[in-house]
Amino acid sequence: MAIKKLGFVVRTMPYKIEGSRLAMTHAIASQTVEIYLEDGDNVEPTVCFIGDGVLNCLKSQQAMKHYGLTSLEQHIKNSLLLDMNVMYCKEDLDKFGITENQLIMDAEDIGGETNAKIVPYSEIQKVMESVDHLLFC
Amino acid sequence: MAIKKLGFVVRTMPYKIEGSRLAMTHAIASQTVEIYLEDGDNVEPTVCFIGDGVLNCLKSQQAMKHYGLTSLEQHIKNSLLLDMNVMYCKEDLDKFGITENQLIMDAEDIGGETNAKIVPYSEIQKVMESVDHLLFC
Amino acid sequence: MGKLTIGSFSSLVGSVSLDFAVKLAQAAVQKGHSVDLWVSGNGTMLSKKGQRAFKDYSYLAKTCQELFATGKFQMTACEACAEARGYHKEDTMEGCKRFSMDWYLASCFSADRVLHIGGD
Amino acid sequence: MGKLTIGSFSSLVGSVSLDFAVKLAQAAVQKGHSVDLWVSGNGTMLSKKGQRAFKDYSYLAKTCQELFATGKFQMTACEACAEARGYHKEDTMEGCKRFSMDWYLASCFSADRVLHIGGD
Amino acid sequence: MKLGVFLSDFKSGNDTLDRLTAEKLGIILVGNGIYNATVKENGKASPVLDKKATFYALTEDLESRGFTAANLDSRVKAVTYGDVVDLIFNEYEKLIWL
Amino acid sequence: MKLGVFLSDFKSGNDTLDRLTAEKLGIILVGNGIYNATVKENGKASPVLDKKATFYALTEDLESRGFTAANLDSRVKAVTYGDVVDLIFNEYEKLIWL
Repeated sequence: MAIKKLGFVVRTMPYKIEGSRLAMTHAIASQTVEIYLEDGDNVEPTVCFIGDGVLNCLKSQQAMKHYGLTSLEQHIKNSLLLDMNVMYCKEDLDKFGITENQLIMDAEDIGGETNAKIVPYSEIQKVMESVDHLLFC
Repeated sequence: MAIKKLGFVVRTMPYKIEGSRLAMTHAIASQTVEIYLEDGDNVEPTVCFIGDGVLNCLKSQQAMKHYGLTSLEQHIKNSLLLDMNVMYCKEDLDKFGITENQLIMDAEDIGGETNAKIVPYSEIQKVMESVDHLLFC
Repeated sequence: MGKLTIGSFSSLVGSVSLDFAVKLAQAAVQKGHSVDLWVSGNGTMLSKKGQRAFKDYSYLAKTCQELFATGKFQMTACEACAEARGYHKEDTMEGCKRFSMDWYLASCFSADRVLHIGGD
Repeated sequence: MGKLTIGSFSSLVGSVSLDFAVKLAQAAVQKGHSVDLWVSGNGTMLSKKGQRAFKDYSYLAKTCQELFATGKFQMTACEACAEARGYHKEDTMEGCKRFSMDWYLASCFSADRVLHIGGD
Repeated sequence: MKLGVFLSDFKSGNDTLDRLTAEKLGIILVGNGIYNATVKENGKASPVLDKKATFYALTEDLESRGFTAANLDSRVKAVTYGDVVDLIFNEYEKLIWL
Repeated sequence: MKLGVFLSDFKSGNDTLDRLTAEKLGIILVGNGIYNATVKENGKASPVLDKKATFYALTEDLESRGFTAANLDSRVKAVTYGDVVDLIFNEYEKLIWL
């Protein structure tokens, strides 16, 4: 019986490359990983957005309307619906002047009960120290 | 009868993305473009290296030895063998402290007679003004 | 009405640059212009037939088919780039051509405007 | 001896990051370690069978085949990523598996070290 | 020359842009380039906008990233794909993608 | 933590690197990351090398780009793929690719 913690750290902007999208889809895939593992074993993902990566976390992304593409907004909401631990770096939001009301903070509209957290970088550093493996995207 | 001038401007570093490699292979493809054109019509490529792109122009690239991959050095030599106009931006070489003896200046070892030219940016600006189409890579 | 040649080296999915190229081609054709689209490097992935539509990936094959039907749009993939990636002639999307890189230069020759998307 | 899991989202040719992943896997296997390589996103192109060797493009298929033969190396491609790009099951390189993304997380679970190459 | 520059990135490409000169210069912000017109770093607008040029931003790419024309820096005009086609054929002769 | 960072780029990725802290930090320059150890801009070595860390550069990537170990900044040690495997398993516990 073991839980392995995986820390996804998103530092790239959305859409231009697939990094942030694949980070979310891989993190969400943790829901079904048990089929490959022994009873009681599991993985626990945390997703942190730092640097330019915080630009993934803005509300009202209309990528589906314009490009037929699931938005990063939808991915973040899906991960909140699954009660995943999602963190945004406060210093980077401040640097860009992005305020909480511009951000995807919850997934209430799809029935989610978990909120995203705005945390200082020091908290993200702690996540990096506590996880078993780091996956920077 | 017309000659159309194409200006390839390479600003990206070698190997990580294919930009500079494809610039060279497309420029070299001008050798066979006549099969698609009317008699007397042709294209004339010039290749300019600016910014980080000048890092493509260093001698002794051993990409074939290590990765089985034609080096950018070989591509530049091939283009000189075909008497193509190849220019390196002096200011950018100076910025990186790269001197002429570190650079691919000729293709004598494969029988080439044309040399690459180190020119101030103002000359490259003139090329950009004189060509019909610009292809930044 | 003019001729626009777009050259793209970008990857099929992930890089929205290729989506840009296809949407720009569509807008130009709608205004009566003709468009040549050259896909080279990882961009040759656009020419692969049998792409499945997922909401999580760009799906440009349908738009390309509609554009072919207008008669104002050509798409050509770099033959060597495709072969290197394991796409052979029979893997090519219907309507799309395959030629060597000189085709692109010839298209530039007769184009009124060239937009070359060089990055990844 | 340990287990290294490498995850790659990078493109087949053009980005030498995927060459890095394969050469690192080779060096690790030579030292007696075992390696899982997960190719996702554009990296799934590595798993395409029938890639032709050109001197102008990375040709990693041969090294992968040699690595499979050691019994210390697994390569798995993301199924959805491959389908989106028009690679179906029958297009997969011999020895390479296809699974959904949870396979990669399970491989990370049992890995001593994970190197995740996230960029393009 | 009449030069239309497509800027598709944020933060990178600026060194190339800095040096470009043209009698008539248009900068069309597309893809992640739209952040140059919508986001300030440490309260400062992107240095790209200080360039002497006419600025446009692609509406579809603005909206995909969570912005609208209302978020644009006042120096930048929102355009559609159709508008971009007209800019290409009517306003500029040479095009660059950065 | 004992953290091994693969830096695969030149100029980009530095903002992330700046903030990383670890009791034991190794920075392995690979791909275009090797320019951080071989090229000076305006006479100044890459700021990456000021980080408190142990630095390595991959010989194969150095040589592919026209350099040898002799061109390396004195703070950086040339390593092979085999050496990198040993660093991964023996020196560092967590790995990051930038």
